Amino acid sequence: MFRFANPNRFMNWSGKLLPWCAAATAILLIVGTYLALFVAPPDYQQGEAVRIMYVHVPAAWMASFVYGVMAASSAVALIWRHPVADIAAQQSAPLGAGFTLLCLVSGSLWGEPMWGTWWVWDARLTSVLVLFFLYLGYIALVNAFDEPTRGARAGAILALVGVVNLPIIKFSVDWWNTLHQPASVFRIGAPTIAASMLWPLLIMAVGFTLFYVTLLLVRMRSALMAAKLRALRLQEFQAA
Amino acid sequence: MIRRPMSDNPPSSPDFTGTGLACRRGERLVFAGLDFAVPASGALVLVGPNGSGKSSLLRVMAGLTPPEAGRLAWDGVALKEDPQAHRARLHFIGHSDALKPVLSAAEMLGFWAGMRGGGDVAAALARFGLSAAAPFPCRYLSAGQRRRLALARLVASPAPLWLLDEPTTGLDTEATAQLMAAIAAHRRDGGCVVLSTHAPLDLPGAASLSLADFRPRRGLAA
Amino acid sequence: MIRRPMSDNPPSSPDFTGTGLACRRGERLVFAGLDFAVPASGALVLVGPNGSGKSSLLRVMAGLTPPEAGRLAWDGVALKEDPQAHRARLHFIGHSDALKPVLSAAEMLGFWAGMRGGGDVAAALARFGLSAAAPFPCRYLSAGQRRRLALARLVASPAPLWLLDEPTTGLDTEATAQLMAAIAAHRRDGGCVVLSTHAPLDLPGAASLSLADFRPRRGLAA
Amino acid sequence: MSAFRLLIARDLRLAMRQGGDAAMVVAFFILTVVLFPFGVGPEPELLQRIAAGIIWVTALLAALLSLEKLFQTDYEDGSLEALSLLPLPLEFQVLAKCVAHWLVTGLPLTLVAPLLALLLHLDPAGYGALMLGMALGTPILSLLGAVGAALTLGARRGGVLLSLLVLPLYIPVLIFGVAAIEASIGGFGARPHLLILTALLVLASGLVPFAAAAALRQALE
Amino acid sequence: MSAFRLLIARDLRLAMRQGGDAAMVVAFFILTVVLFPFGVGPEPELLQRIAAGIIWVTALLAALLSLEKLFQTDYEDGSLEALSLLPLPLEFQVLAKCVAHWLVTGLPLTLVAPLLALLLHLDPAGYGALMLGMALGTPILSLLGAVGAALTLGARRGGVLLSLLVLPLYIPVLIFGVAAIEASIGGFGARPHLLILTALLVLASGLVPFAAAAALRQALE
Ligand code: HEM
Ligand SMILES: Nc1ncnc2c1ncn2[C@@H]1O[C@H](COP(=O)(O)OP(=O)(O)OP(=O)(O)O)[C@@H](O)[C@H]1O
Ligand SMILES: Nc1ncnc2c1ncn2[C@@H]1O[C@H](COP(=O)(O)OP(=O)(O)OP(=O)(O)O)[C@@H](O)[C@H]1O
Ligand SMILES: [Mg+2]
Ligand SMILES: [Mg+2]
Repeated sequence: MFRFANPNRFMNWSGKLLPWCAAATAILLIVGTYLALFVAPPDYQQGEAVRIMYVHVPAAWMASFVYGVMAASSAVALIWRHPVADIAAQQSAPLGAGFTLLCLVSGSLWGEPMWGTWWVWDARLTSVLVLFFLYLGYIALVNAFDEPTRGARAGAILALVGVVNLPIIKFSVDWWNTLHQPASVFRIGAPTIAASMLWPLLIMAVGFTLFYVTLLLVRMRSALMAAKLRALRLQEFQAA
Repeated sequence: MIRRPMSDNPPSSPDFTGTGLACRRGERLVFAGLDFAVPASGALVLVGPNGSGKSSLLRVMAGLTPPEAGRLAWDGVALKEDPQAHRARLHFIGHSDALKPVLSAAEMLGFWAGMRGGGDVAAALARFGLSAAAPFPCRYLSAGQRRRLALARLVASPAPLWLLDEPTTGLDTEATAQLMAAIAAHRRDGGCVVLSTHAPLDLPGAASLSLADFRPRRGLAA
Repeated sequence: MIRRPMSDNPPSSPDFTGTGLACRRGERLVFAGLDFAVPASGALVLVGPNGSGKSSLLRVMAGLTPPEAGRLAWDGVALKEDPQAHRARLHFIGHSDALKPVLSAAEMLGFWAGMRGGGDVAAALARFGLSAAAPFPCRYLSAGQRRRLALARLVASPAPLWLLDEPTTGLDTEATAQLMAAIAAHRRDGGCVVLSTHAPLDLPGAASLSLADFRPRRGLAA
Repeated sequence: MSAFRLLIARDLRLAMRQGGDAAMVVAFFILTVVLFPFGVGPEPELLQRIAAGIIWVTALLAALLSLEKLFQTDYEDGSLEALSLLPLPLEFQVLAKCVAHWLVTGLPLTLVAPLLALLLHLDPAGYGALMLGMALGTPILSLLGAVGAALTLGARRGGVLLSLLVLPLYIPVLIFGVAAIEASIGGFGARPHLLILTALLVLASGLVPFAAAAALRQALE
Repeated sequence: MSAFRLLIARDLRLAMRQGGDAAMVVAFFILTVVLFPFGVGPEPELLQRIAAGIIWVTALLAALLSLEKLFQTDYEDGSLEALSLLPLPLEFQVLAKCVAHWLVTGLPLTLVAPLLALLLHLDPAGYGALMLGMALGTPILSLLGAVGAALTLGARRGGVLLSLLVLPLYIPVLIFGVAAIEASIGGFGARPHLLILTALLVLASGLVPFAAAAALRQALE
């Protein structure tokens, strides 16, 4: 079929790239985890709990990075009607939601020992929560249609509307929190990070990014193959 | 009725043409390599078994569904270049009647005609035997009466191209005759008609296009 | 076809009868003083112009709309006495097809048959040329394919009384022939059929009832 | 399979195929609860004080939103007409649809309620009463909602009309649901309130099918 | 009459004939606000503290509920298909429908808000900011909601999905609406917040018609 003409090219190069990505991900994550758990020093204030940072902060970065990728591929999909971009956006969403959830859960686990509570309505925390809902809304919308192509198109429009709104939401949430709760006790500290903590953190961050790329390629490849299979079966029904 | 005359010997000055059309619904190719041409005052009857793609082709012609491949043109100008002009020149009556239960038949027709610049609502209602029904809300209408009201839009405001999907569904013989008369008058004024049907219709000089002939073969479509 | 034979000389052992029926829709009396009788193996064709009350009469027969006046009986027993037994003995196919876009054709038919105690779904699908469509969700079906699936309910689970409102709407000639064959087989087994139509149908020995004859005079209907 | 269970199975299957019904109700529930801190401010003490009320009010609204389509889609595509002509009495069909509705909405709401209680800093002593109260109360919401959904069938703007009819009926559930939580936080024990909820549930299961079936019949006339 | 105004007139007439749309939105608004005292208890000080938040959250939910059918009925009866084939560009049609929607929902909500403020003991200093904020904020709710309604057209369980999509987008309106009230109660002046709402309104009016029209077109394909 016409629309699966260029996906063939994608299947070719992604198939070659995939093993390299997977290997690099494994190495970086193993090294990063080792450094984070055994080499990096405990914090003089926070103790061993600080090791959560090596998961929490990369996850937080990935949460917004993946949304950016999703919005960019949605724009490409809408403007050039590029089917691979559509699939990239759709398959990114659950991964982004996963990173966001990881950020929330690791932050909560960290908050319990640090602040004595699992959750506070801090501006940064709240905007992560809203981002999580934007992801969920996107996923729900894409899957809410009888026709997969319709869901893809609707999702692309939503992702772009969301990208306009995200800064507005972030800005208003910041404002809201400073308004209601000036000089909060619970501010996420920005500790001056020592090099011994920074290196593991950067390695973990690159590892997370490659992990995302690997998973994305795997998911896109299987989505493309599923679509092909579906089209073949439908064609059979029509021929019969 | 002549079978697919347009691919063999195309009319000299065609008004509404399509070449190499293919249509995808969902993820399936419904037809491919389809050409048609409707000259001024011409009529094209779409036939074919259930599921052969008559409705899909009409939607493509209206510009509702973009064709997967091929080109549509009006007087030689591609539709893609000015979709709004195409919308202004067509009437599309699909399976659904676009009626509001709480609005009266006259209000409903007045709205649709007004959105296209206005027209003679009372005359259009009379043309389809609905004068008595004019003041009643659409929820009181039977299936056939609803269909008549939808068809009355055709004559309430003029448009050169009529696209009708199984227009005689639910109509009794009297209403079918009224529709045929309206189509004949429209064609005398130089208008084009494309319609799909399963029943034989009395349309003098109409060309017929069988969708079954354009079923895409597997393997070819890639 | 014989015109209104039942009021002149009613058949000796009628199965499904109505006497003195009147029907009100909204605030309007649609027909009054209507009698009918359908014997075992009989067929009754409802004809009449748009809005004459064919659909309304079928709904009355199904027990969906209570009649304004008159009495319906099955083998002499009034329907009012056991509405549940009446529901168990009838199939009603109205204008809408009662299909869910996300369920496959086989699942959909399996559900409707299962709710009546089960039946041979695959055979019913084959009977209406839908075997290839069985595993696909209903959203992929065209107007005619949907209608075929709705009609397949008739043969998937048995019921002695079939009430069909314009059943051939949207069907191509092949499917119409399949439906006529199903009706003939049903009647051979002693079943009754009542259907409305605007198109001439090939139903040997069917009686015909013109709704236009029972239009209530104004003033009389109070 | 009996016709009753077949109908439940169909509704569950429809809910599953249609892209995670339960997930969406839960998401709405969480979202609305999240809106309140924006409205009333993030102070934990204030939130703790109104937590029980907010969770229950929002559960009411979430149940309500998902109710609108309980009969609506079946009505519009002609399925309801066909269902009403089946041998299985309409009363049982209503019950089957309520069971299916509860399984895809009330049950997940009950399971996710503790998470929201956490977000709103509810006193830990109230968790048990919250869960039990939701488990008893959400089926009542489904049942009462079914009457409303049947009554508003075919009405224009059914959604808003439905809210008007149903929200007042939901008030007793709200009152006893919140009272149970507050009682167990206050150390009095939630039992009497939970017993009343049980009684309401029994009452609703007995009466609703008849009322809803009658409403459906007249909607189909 | 221009096609734009004809479309507004049709939507208003439909709303009037269909049994008082505005009345129902207002009733839902009042009812939900009335539920809260049952949920959080009747103490005036507590209610006063959360009054602004409750009113705004409820306005959001009321607007949301009435949005579901903005395009839905037109879609189902084929009107939307016919509308999309008219000469008037779909972008203008979206705008016309938003205007009509605001006239039958946002405007009455704005007018009835002071009554609810009274019920919840809102500080009198906040009334002006409440009214002005509602007047500026409710059109934004209609506009953003139109995008959501267009996107969820033809989706399963549109109502709950719509909430999921639209409620996060409503958060800024909620925040600045409440902030305006609290600022004027606190004596700081509500102007900056109201100006931001105005900016959001301008932004939404400019962008929404394109996004919603694009969504509608793909829904009709
Ligand atoms: C559910 C709760 C939490 C959420 C949603 C959350 C969210 C975030 C986000 C979005 C970032 C990225 C900021 C950026 O780089 O721009 C971040 C970074 C960070 N978070 Fe959290 N956080 C949570 C809890 C915590 C807790 C409890 C702590 C420790 C007390 C913490 C400490 C940090 C640190 C040290 C950083 C990196 C420093 C920085 O970039 O500012 N977070 N968090
Ligand atoms: N729900 C209703 N409320 C009020 N009047 C109605 C209703 N439904 C139908 N009518 C009116 O009752 C009359 C009979 O309608 P019915 O649908 O039975 O006609 P019909 O013979 O089936 O016509 P058609 O051939 O057009 O389908 C019509 O004049 C119609 O206007
Ligand atoms: N929305 C859709 N998604 C996927 N496939 C579809 C869709 N609509 C129709 N189809 C399929 O496309 C084919 C053509 O459908 P179409 O409605 O154009 O047929 P038709 O010729 O109008 O048939 P009928 O005579 O039954 O109305 C059918 O096989 C149908 O199954
Ligand atoms: Mg068709
Ligand atoms: Mg009829």
